[in-house]
Amino acid sequence: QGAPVKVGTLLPLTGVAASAGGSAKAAIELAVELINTPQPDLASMPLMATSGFPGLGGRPLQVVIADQQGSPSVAQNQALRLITQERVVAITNGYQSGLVQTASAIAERHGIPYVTGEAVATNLTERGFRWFFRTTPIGPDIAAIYVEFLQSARVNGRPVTKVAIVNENTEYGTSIAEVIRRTAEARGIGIALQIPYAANSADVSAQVLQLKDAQPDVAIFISYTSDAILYARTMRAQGYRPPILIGDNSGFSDDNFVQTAGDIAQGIINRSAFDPSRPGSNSFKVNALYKARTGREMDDTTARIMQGFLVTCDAINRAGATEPAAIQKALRETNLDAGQLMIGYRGVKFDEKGQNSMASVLLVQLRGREYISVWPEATATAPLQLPYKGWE
Amino acid sequence: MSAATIPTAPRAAGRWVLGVAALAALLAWPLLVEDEFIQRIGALVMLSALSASAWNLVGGYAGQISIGHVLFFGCGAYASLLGFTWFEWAPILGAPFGIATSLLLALIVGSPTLRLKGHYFSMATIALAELARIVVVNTPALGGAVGVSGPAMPRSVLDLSFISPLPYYYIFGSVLAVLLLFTWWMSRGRMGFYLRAIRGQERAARSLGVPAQRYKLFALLVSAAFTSLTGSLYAAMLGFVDPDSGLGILLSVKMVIAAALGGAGTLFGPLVGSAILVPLEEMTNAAFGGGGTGITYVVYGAIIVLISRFAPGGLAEIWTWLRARGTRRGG
Amino acid sequence: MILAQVVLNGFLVGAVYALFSSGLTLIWGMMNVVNFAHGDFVMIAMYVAFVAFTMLHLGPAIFVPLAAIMLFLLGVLVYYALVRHVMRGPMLAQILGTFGLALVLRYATLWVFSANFVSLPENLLGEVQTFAGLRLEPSRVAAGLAALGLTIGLHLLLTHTALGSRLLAVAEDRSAAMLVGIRPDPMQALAWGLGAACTGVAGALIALFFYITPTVGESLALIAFVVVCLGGFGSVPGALVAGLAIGIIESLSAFWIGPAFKDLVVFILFLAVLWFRPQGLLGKA
Amino acid sequence: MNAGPLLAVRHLEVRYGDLVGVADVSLEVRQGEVVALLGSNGAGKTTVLNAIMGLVRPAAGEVLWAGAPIGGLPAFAVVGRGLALAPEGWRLFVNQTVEQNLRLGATPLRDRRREAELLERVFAFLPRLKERRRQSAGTLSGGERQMLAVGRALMSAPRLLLLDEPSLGLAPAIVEMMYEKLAALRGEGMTLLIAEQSVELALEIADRGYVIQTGRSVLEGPAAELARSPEVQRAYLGIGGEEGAA
Amino acid sequence: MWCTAPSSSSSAVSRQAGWPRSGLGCGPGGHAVADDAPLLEARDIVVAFGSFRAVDGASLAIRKGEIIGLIGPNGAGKSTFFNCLAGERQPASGSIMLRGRDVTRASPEDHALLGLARSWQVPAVFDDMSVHENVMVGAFLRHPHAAEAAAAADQVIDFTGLRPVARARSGSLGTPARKRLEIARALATEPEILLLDEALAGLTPTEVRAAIDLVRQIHARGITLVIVEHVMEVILSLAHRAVVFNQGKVIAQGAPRDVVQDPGVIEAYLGRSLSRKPPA
Ligand SMILES: Nc1ncnc2c1ncn2[C@@H]1O[C@H](COP(=O)(O)OP(=O)(O)OP(=O)(O)O)[C@@H](O)[C@H]1O
Ligand SMILES: Nc1ncnc2c1ncn2[C@@H]1O[C@H](COP(=O)(O)OP(=O)(O)OP(=O)(O)O)[C@@H](O)[C@H]1O
Ligand SMILES: [Mg+2]
Ligand SMILES: [Mg+2]
Repeated sequence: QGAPVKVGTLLPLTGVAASAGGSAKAAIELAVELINTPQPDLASMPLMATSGFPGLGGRPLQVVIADQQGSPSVAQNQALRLITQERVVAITNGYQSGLVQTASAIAERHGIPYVTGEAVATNLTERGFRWFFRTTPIGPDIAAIYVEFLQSARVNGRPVTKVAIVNENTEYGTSIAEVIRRTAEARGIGIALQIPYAANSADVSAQVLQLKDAQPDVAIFISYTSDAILYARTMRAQGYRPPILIGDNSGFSDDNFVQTAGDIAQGIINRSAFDPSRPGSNSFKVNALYKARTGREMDDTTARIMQGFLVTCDAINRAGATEPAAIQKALRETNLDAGQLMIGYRGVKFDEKGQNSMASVLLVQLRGREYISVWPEATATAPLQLPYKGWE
Repeated sequence: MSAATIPTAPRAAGRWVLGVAALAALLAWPLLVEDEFIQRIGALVMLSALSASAWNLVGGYAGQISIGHVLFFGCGAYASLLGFTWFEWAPILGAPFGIATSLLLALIVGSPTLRLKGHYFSMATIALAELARIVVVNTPALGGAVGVSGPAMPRSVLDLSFISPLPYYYIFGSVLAVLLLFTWWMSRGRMGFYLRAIRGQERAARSLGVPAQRYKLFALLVSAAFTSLTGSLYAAMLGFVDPDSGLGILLSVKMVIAAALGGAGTLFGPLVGSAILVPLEEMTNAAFGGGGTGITYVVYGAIIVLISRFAPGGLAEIWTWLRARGTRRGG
Repeated sequence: MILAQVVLNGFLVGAVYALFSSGLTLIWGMMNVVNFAHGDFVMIAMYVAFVAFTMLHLGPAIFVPLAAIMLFLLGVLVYYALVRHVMRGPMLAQILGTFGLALVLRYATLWVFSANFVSLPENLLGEVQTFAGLRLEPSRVAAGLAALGLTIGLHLLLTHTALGSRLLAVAEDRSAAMLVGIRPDPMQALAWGLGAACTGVAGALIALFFYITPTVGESLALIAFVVVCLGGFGSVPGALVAGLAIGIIESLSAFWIGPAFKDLVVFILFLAVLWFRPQGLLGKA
Repeated sequence: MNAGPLLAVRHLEVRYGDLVGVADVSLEVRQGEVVALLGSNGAGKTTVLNAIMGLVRPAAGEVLWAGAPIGGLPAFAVVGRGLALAPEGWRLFVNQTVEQNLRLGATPLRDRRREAELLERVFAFLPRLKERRRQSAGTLSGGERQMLAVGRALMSAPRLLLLDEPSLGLAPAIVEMMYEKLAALRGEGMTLLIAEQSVELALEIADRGYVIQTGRSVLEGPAAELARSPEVQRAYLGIGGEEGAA
Repeated sequence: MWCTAPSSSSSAVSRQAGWPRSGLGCGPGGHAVADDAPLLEARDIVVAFGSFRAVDGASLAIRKGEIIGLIGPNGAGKSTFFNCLAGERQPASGSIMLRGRDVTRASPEDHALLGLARSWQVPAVFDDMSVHENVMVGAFLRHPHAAEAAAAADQVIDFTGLRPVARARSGSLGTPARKRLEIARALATEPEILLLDEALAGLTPTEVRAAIDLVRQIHARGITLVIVEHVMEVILSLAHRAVVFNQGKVIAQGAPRDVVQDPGVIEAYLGRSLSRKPPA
């Protein structure tokens, strides 16, 4: 057995992103339980069949979760605390890209591996850091799948021409909107209308009316949960339904959205890497365990966070030691295939910048209170249904 | 009344001894503590004390409760990091530009807002800070919503990128010392009297020839300059600023809270307030944050509530009270 | 047509702004106390509505008054436990105390209910109605009517009744009020109770069409402060006028200029108004 | 009740923090009397009146109202028993109108219907207030404020009216008129305790008087006697002994 | 001309024979009437609150070295007029010249700088400061350095007899002491002209006497004074010229002893008592 191996995780447990942080925390705790107890059911994933870290003589895993409070400064303080006081061997996640940036800078200075599972800002892996790794797909991956989908989609039998993007104007919404716009325009699809708005608004009806006025073929929303809920409600109140409605990940994949507004957003299309709808898959099983624990579905963000954490643990195990350098080396050598993951990436393999080169995305559609994968057709569990239904 | 007749010499000497001891303790303790996290909290206390003391010039001494000081803080932070982004300067070299921008902004916004009384002034300052935040969010050249970063890897000492928190502690501490010296000098001279008079009865003060507007503006300028410098130091240490962390209202509120807690309008109030608030915040977060239940803020908030409940005048009130008791016993 | 809908939406949102600002302006005007916890009072009221609906299966006809009563009690409690003592100190102490209170309320709620978003069914007051091509949500209309009713009621209370006069007297000079035979503590507790009760009505009505989460008050509070200041601190009709104005301006500027800039427009106008009327629209000089 | 005095203050001591505001003051006011409280600046007159009213807490000593102790009761309770004070510094509600101020003065009345009647009486008493009834108290002139303070105290129809320097800031004609009317009130059974800097005036209207000096009672007696007392003449009237005798 | 005023009503003077130095009238300030241009001159001042004209075309010229007594019934507009003179309020119409400069729209602080100081009828001391500090605020106008200001304040405090309370928090003072402090604070600005709005109210007759002496000493320093006072003794014994306000207008002015005999003034202001009381 031996002393537990400590891994730190930074999450937003208070502040506006607390809801996402809470879900992620439950997933991380689930991951710890799965690693520390044998899970024959999940044997295809590393560390699941055994208990603790076999590579470290069966030492158990202990996670130290710290609240970054949505502040770059607190994120840094907590990273430092995890390193110097808790003596963690690696730090994972962090959530908002800006916070990941400051927290990982501390890890870099102290020579501790930092793995993020969900921060998408492209520049994070452009800093020349040697201790920084990222498992999630990033902007260009995301944009690519949307644009491919838009190229193939038909509205009333004709190709999509008019696309509108509504994005919240903080880092997440701005960067995703920007990369979609660039990719789309490069492939000959113009963005007819882009409406940036301030997140956490008290009222979003003006945006909805603008869309209603402009009548786009496709409306893409990039929002956090609170606004996502308001959009669904306001669209219903204003009686607006675009032929195709896309809600990008974050707010729309949040189970809170599905629970509170899912019934009036039927048929909304979402980008995800996590498709728990196929029985027998790792995703399905992990989701079932998560649901048993929390009573909620695991959403994509949470799943990516959990995957990032699991990848870190796998590397520690393979390192066979808790020295940071050994873990760093093991991370560099990571080579997981799709079957070893709980999420729909093609695999996990880091490039020289620390970015997972095998990350990928798929599109899912809301049916009832579940997202079903519908695109690309090769991996779809069900056919795509258009147009967008909303509340009927 | 009887207090006035007590010979003051021994007390003054006592005060000197106390002061030197306190200074020595402030200089030495980080060297005695090995824990970097604790040392970093020390540095953050200094940083918070710096902004709160700068705020204190306007909010405490002049009695103009600004809740928009983050505007100046943001100027400093952004100037530092934009200097790097645009010209690859070491962040701290942007500080003078941040100060210059802050002074300009203070000059422009000061004269109209300082006319406002009480809560109206507070709200106007909030509105200004929010305006700045919204403008920055919507201006890609200023980093937009994404924010701006400093050098990812330190290039020279000038980047002020240290692994140990100690250098930060001493840098922030020396700037704080300069600010406190200025405050002390100011409070004993004409400006200090004038500001207190304005705070008490502006009309009466003006009738005594106090150019209230001019003095308030001057206090605002000095305050803005130091707040901006604090922002630059913050940015140099953190290497990142975005509209929320550099221009968000919460930061303004924290300056006010730190000063109010220790005693606004007193020399050491902001330092004392920061020395309580910052560790309290970090400790509660360290102790309870990982639980994800929000108990961090319940405890943190409750302690603030209790302090305001039992010492509404700030902890300086308790100090005065203790001293009064002390002299009564002694006398 | 769209424009008419934009204005109508702005009007209804403005009414909601006025509604949740009325409690703040009342407490502010009658006690000269800044309640930084105001947004969190709204949030508590939303949870009262939520709990009443989902656990006790009570309809809006019951949970709105229930929220008013609960918040009244909360206001009275907060007054006796905190505000009464804090008022001895300078204005900064109020900022300190109510800011701490805000954190306690917000995160105690998070503790109990978790950070998850919840909501009430959107059709509790009936389906969306269409009049002359304009779509009206009953819940927003109800909130608008309540705003109007509360504003008029509070205004009459303050300006036309002996009770109002006494409430104001205590606010102005506590010991002088005692000197004319007014017991100040019950009066101020009543003022807090009333202000909080208004907030309770507001929160319960907003819960009908908004999401509910422990941090929801944060985003609403700033608007409330701007509304109250623009209207003139302590002026209940001012809050109504300012709320409606802000709602409509926001809606129009969001539609025309873009939603990212609506706050910009509001704040610029706000500062412009203060330039010409440093005491707010309907405030006393 | 007819036996004892209406109001008795015994060995009153009031402290402001470490400072002694009043050290030892005793006085009595009997039903229907007019009593003057004299003393120089800072002697403690205001403090005595405030202590009686419960605006400051006595540190020692007794305040008896119709035999029952009221020392240390809060002001609203004291007012409820039939005392009213027109305080130093007026303490008006400057954001409310003259009429609202007056009506607030009637708060202790059990019988609301009397409010209108009292209002008319005060308006008759101080007609200037009627002219200015809709004006906010904060815009009144100094003298008008003084009138309002007295008027407001009268609005509770007190059994004992305490006046702290009621002639302060009033034009001579108004002072004269007010004192005449106060005399009339006394005829209606109201009892008066007046702290007054115009010693001459006060002793003219009062039955008895008390003199306090640096917080201690030093002299008491019928008003006429006090007026003749050389000490009072020297200390407060500035009249040399021989002239006073003349 | 005004120097002769007190002696012209010698009968009234005799009534106060017992009071030291009363009726002296023309103080040492008398030397200063060198040039005839008024030090402070207000012309046709009008201040209106809605339809109510608180000051309704009042004019007043004050020459250097004068002591002017401003009297009039309550609400006559004296304080409002004062506020105009001090730059606190801007008249709706009319003009004010101070030392030959038009100061109608000048700020209060400019007035102070030009040598005009005033006290407030509703005392406005800085409650949180000690008496000494209050006075220092005034002294800083002419002495920028703290030590000099403190010394100047000390002098003023001794001069005005505030020494015993110099260290007390001014919030703890009673009304009369606050008024005294107001005088001290105004004096500390080393004014040329001092406006006192009922600064001597609330004093016992003995204290009034002392205060009159104080005002005389102030005058002796070459300071021109305008005083509003309802205590007639002050006006009679101090003022070179009495100006009577009623309903916003100057209804009479002249030597105090003449003015108090004026039936109009008696009617509007004095009431019967003064006229009823026969001179001893
Ligand atoms: N709030 C206070 N804090 C401290 N000391 C006070 C306070 N109020 C009064 N005093 C002191 O108490 C003493 C008595 O004051 P008080 O006002 O009762 O006198 P007074 O006889 O009314 O005089 P005046 O003629 O000035 O009105 C004075 O020495 C005064 O300075
Ligand atoms: N804002 C206002 N609205 C209406 N009337 C006002 C306003 N301000 C002042 N007044 C009135 O103007 C008149 C002049 O007041 P002012 O203070 O000048 O009188 P005063 O001569 O100084 O009287 P006193 O001797 O009583 O101090 C008063 O009757 C007052 O009520
Ligand atoms: Mg007194
Ligand atoms: Mg006046």
